[in-house]
Amino acid sequence: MPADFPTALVLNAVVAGLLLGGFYAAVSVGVSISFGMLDVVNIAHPAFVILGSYIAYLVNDRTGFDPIAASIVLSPLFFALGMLIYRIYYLCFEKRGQESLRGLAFFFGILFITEVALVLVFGVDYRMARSAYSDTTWRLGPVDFPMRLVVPFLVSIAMVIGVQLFLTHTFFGRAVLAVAQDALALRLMGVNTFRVKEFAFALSIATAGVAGAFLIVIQPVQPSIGREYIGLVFAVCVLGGMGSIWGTLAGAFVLGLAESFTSTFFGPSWAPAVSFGLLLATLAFKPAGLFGR
Amino acid sequence: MKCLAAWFSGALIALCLVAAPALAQQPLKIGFGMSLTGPLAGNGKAALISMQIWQEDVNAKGGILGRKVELVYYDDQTNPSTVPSIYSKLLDVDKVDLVVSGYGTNVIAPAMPIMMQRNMTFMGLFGLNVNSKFGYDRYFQIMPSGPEPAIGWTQGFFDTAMGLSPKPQTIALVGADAEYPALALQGAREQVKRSGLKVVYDKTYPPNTVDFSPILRAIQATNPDLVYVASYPPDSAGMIRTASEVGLKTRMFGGGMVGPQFAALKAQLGPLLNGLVNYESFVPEVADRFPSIEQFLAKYQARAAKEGVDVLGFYLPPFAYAMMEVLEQSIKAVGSLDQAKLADYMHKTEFTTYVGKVRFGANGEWAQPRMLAVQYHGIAGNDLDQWRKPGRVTVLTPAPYKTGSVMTPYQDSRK
Amino acid sequence: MEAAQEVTEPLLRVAGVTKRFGGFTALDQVDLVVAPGERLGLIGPNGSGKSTLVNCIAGTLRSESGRIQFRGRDIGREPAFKRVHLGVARTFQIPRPFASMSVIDNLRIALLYGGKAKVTLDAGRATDEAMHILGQVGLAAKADTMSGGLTQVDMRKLELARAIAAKPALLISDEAMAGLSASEVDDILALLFGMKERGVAVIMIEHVMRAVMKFSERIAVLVAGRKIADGDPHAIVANPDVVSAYLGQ
Amino acid sequence: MSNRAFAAVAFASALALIAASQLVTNDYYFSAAYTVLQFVILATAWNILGGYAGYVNFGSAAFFAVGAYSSVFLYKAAHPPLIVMIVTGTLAAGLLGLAVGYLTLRMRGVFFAIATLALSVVLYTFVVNWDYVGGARGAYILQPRDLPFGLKRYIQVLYAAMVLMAAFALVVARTIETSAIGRGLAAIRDDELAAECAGVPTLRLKILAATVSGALMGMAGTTFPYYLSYVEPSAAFNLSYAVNSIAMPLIGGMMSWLGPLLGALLLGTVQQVVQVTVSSEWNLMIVGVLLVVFVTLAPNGIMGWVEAWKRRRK
Repeated sequence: MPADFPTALVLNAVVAGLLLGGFYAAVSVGVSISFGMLDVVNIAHPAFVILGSYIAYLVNDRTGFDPIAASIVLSPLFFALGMLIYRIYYLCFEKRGQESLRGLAFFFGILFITEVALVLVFGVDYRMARSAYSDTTWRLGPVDFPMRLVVPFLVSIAMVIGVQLFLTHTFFGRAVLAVAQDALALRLMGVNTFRVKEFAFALSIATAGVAGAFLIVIQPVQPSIGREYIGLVFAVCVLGGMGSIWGTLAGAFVLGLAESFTSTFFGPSWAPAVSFGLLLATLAFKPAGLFGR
Repeated sequence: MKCLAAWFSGALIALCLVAAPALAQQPLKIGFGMSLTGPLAGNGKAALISMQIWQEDVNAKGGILGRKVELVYYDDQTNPSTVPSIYSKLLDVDKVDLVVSGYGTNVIAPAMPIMMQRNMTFMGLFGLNVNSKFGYDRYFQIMPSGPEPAIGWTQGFFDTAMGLSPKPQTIALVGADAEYPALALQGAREQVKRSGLKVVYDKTYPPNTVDFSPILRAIQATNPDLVYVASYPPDSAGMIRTASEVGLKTRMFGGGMVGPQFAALKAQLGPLLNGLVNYESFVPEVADRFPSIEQFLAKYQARAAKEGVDVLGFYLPPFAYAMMEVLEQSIKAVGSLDQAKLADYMHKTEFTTYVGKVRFGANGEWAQPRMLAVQYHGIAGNDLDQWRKPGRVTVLTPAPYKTGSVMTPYQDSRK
Repeated sequence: MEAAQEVTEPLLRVAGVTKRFGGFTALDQVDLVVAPGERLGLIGPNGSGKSTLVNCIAGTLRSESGRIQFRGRDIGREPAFKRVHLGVARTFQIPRPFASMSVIDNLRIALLYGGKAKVTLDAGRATDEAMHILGQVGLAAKADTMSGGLTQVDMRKLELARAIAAKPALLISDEAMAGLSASEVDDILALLFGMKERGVAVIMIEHVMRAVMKFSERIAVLVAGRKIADGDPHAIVANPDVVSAYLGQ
Repeated sequence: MSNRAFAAVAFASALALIAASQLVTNDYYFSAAYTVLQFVILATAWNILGGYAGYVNFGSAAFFAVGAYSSVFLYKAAHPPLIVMIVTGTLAAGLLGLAVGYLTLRMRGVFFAIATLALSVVLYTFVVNWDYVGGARGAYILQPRDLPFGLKRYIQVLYAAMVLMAAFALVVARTIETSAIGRGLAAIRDDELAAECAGVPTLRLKILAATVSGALMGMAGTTFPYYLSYVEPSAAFNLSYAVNSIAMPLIGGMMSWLGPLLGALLLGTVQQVVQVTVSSEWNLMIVGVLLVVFVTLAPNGIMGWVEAWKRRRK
């Protein structure tokens, strides 16, 4: 390799891209379920992520408990919230066979309601969670691994793999995959598709809660930050391929690496343009996405 | 279609009658829009609380011109397109006697045409370079960024840097793709031209960037003597945290970071702030130069925690209060609400306020820049009380407030 | 309709058409010829490629190779709507009505855009013509009902009505009779026979052998994407390959 | 009513509204009306592609911003009269609509929506890095001093322009809706494949709808720089344009030109009134609650209620 080739810079760019991709996967896996499999256009997914951030912050601030551990322990709370939201959505839209556009406006409403509720309860100041590893960084030769990004990366990969294993290796999980392909056929086989879809949506909100804890460990959070993530979560889900968990992971890594390399070598300001330009190209030439069915 | 206009104005008049003021002794109404939701809500709410404290103080002393002061305000949602409607409602429907601005250039500029049409005296709260295009002679701005705002804003960092020996040669400029950082970088570029430094990195990043390591590594690769950053709170936290993770080596790091002034980031970042050179508007180290500010901060801090806003209140609250003090003193001196006389008085007078002496230049900006450039040092742990009393901050410029000189390079002073 | 037809020039010529979906070959070098006004039966077991061939002719699918000519003009590259203007109309195996519109509005779309669209119809004449076609297929009474609420049978009739409204030279009827009662099959058959007087060629794809035998002047048989027989209906039925293909020896 | 008659009524009403506005001395109503009319144009324009053809455009903020920034560009380059800015901005946004129209060749349904979202992010990044129009710093656009037709304040000029543009948008929407094109688009919305096989030139119609929809959305943004007098990317690409241009046709009803008009008048006015009476976070909460309630109770919007009521009465 040429003498002045910035190996350290490239190596770090790859590591940073993967770590970022891991976080993006955690934020987007919920959308891959709700939007990819259930065709529910959940624009408010980032709002639930921010809600997860604040709950993790609350526990961390009061008890000093690790925010990510707290979010995993509290994920059943988010699961229950997800079931409630889906029940309202089902009664108002699915049952009447409304197409997903109506659900879109419904979730825009939920997004605003959640944001204002957070402002009223937590105020508008920047919150951040402190954890034991927040300030430690491992150095392996030229490459450094900030724990603030590594721990969320590891837990995120575990969560995504967990969701995938659950979907492919358990009865309920396979029912969710089936409902994604042909709800009618499932219904003919006597499966209560409402129960399956409700479970899947609740699962997607639970992942949002955990992803929220990652976010507040990585950077300070404020109620209106959720709006920035709307584009990203759908981009990752669609780029990776609708309803494919591996696809979401791949899409997240592709966007993470694209952003990291653009920021390092070209100009950080162009990172979103490169990522979303990539998405546009994929949609134009391979609408099913990288791994889509 | 015609029913549209009738119905439309009827509904609005009906609503405004409901909100019409009581017929008792006419209160003196001061109107403004303020960001109570959206990204800048943190600053908006902190400013609102400070103005409410001023209102209580003034009414306790019997109000102004014998009239009780009332604040009439609406939430502009950090969305500039709401501003023209808000200010024409304040002036035409609520018929407020005086107007002041919301927080930040984005919401001050859209109000300017309405102020100019009505020849209102208009006090601005932390607008950077707003009047340069309008050239309105009744515009005043409370942030001490000086006659050339973008230059004055960056003066402290560059004066300190050029004072180093040996003289620094190269500088890296980085900032967010947003209004304030873009203006600050413009000022920095002008300073670079004047000081003959060589720019080795000059790029911007999107405001919602999550990971800053690619940016700082690209900067480190250019091996700059100085790194000037213009950023908002989340990016500032990201930059400072990543600088320690990446082990950034440069002589001076910081400059125009919004964030470290707030309690939230002071607590979250703690020791990571050591060695950073940044701007502040007030620090306990200069408290002795502003006698009554302690009293105000006590009142503010008592309410801030409950309202979920910046607990310390060093950055914006004293200036929001001072803005109202200037108005108060001008009305009392002029003895009426005549906008022309008020503006004229404000141009001529040096005001003494909670933030010390305030004198306005021709364009309504401060006659002299007085942003403090400081360096944080000796911070241990993440508790907030260490910041309430002097000892953690060295004030570098301006000269009258200097309490020590800068420690370089950044990586050594970080320990 | 058409001026005197040269004997040799067929209405439709399909030559060497091949269509693959990934590794699966749906059509393999299929040739087919239809003369003007001819009644052709196209039969074959499920999955033999009948619908794929229809889609290739109608333009909703693009074949990898081979040529499709209509009245001597190559239409392989033409979009589907242009082929309709040239005179190729088809019905869908699974009916696809414009659900938010009434039955008569469904017809108006076909009249406005299908039948040699150059003829600009004013509202009045369009309604009469639409009612006339609806009368033919027995849907006149339901002209104003929402097409989304029709029964399966009525929807099939609407499909036929829309194809007729396009004033085609070649009408492809894709299993219009599946699941109909005997009398309804006869109504549809009578309708399709009527097309003959107007010089309109018909390709009928059915499993109802009674109807196919009665209707077809010629029958082509597709099995696993290849045409294994093409000729007189009675010879075809006796042909051992066809029988084995159907009965699956 | 024939299209010509409708156009006459629309423009007569517009002139009446402008004339009536001379009686109003209070500027607030002009500003509030400006914003509501802005949403009337945006919602009507969005509905041409979203309601008539069924292609949901997430990127309406991008079209609005193209209109706004073409005016900023012209203001800096040649300082032409307002009408020139309006026409140029509309054509520029129409070009973007044409490009989006070709997108429909490859993408349908939610993929198309996500693609328009991606397009608006890419456009946002270009504008942020385009220094001539101020980039992230923003650009100052000073309202002209000399006012035509003896109007007293520039906001009245802007109001008059928006009223005329709203009338124009409604006329264009209705003309498309009641024409063969409108029927073709409705067929595409119901079942694109069946429409193609019924002889409808689907691609051509989609491109036409996308171009007209894009152009009118851009038109809504052309006077925005003068209204705000300071334009920076996050204001022009604001989330409220994407949300409202979808929510208003949904609430009003998407089948005809009257739906978006009703939705825009209702939601737009409520937002204006709430914003200057309820002075805290509650106004954003009220918009959120209104969206949820309306979309659940009126699945086909207000027009849906009207149709159902008419059908029940017959």
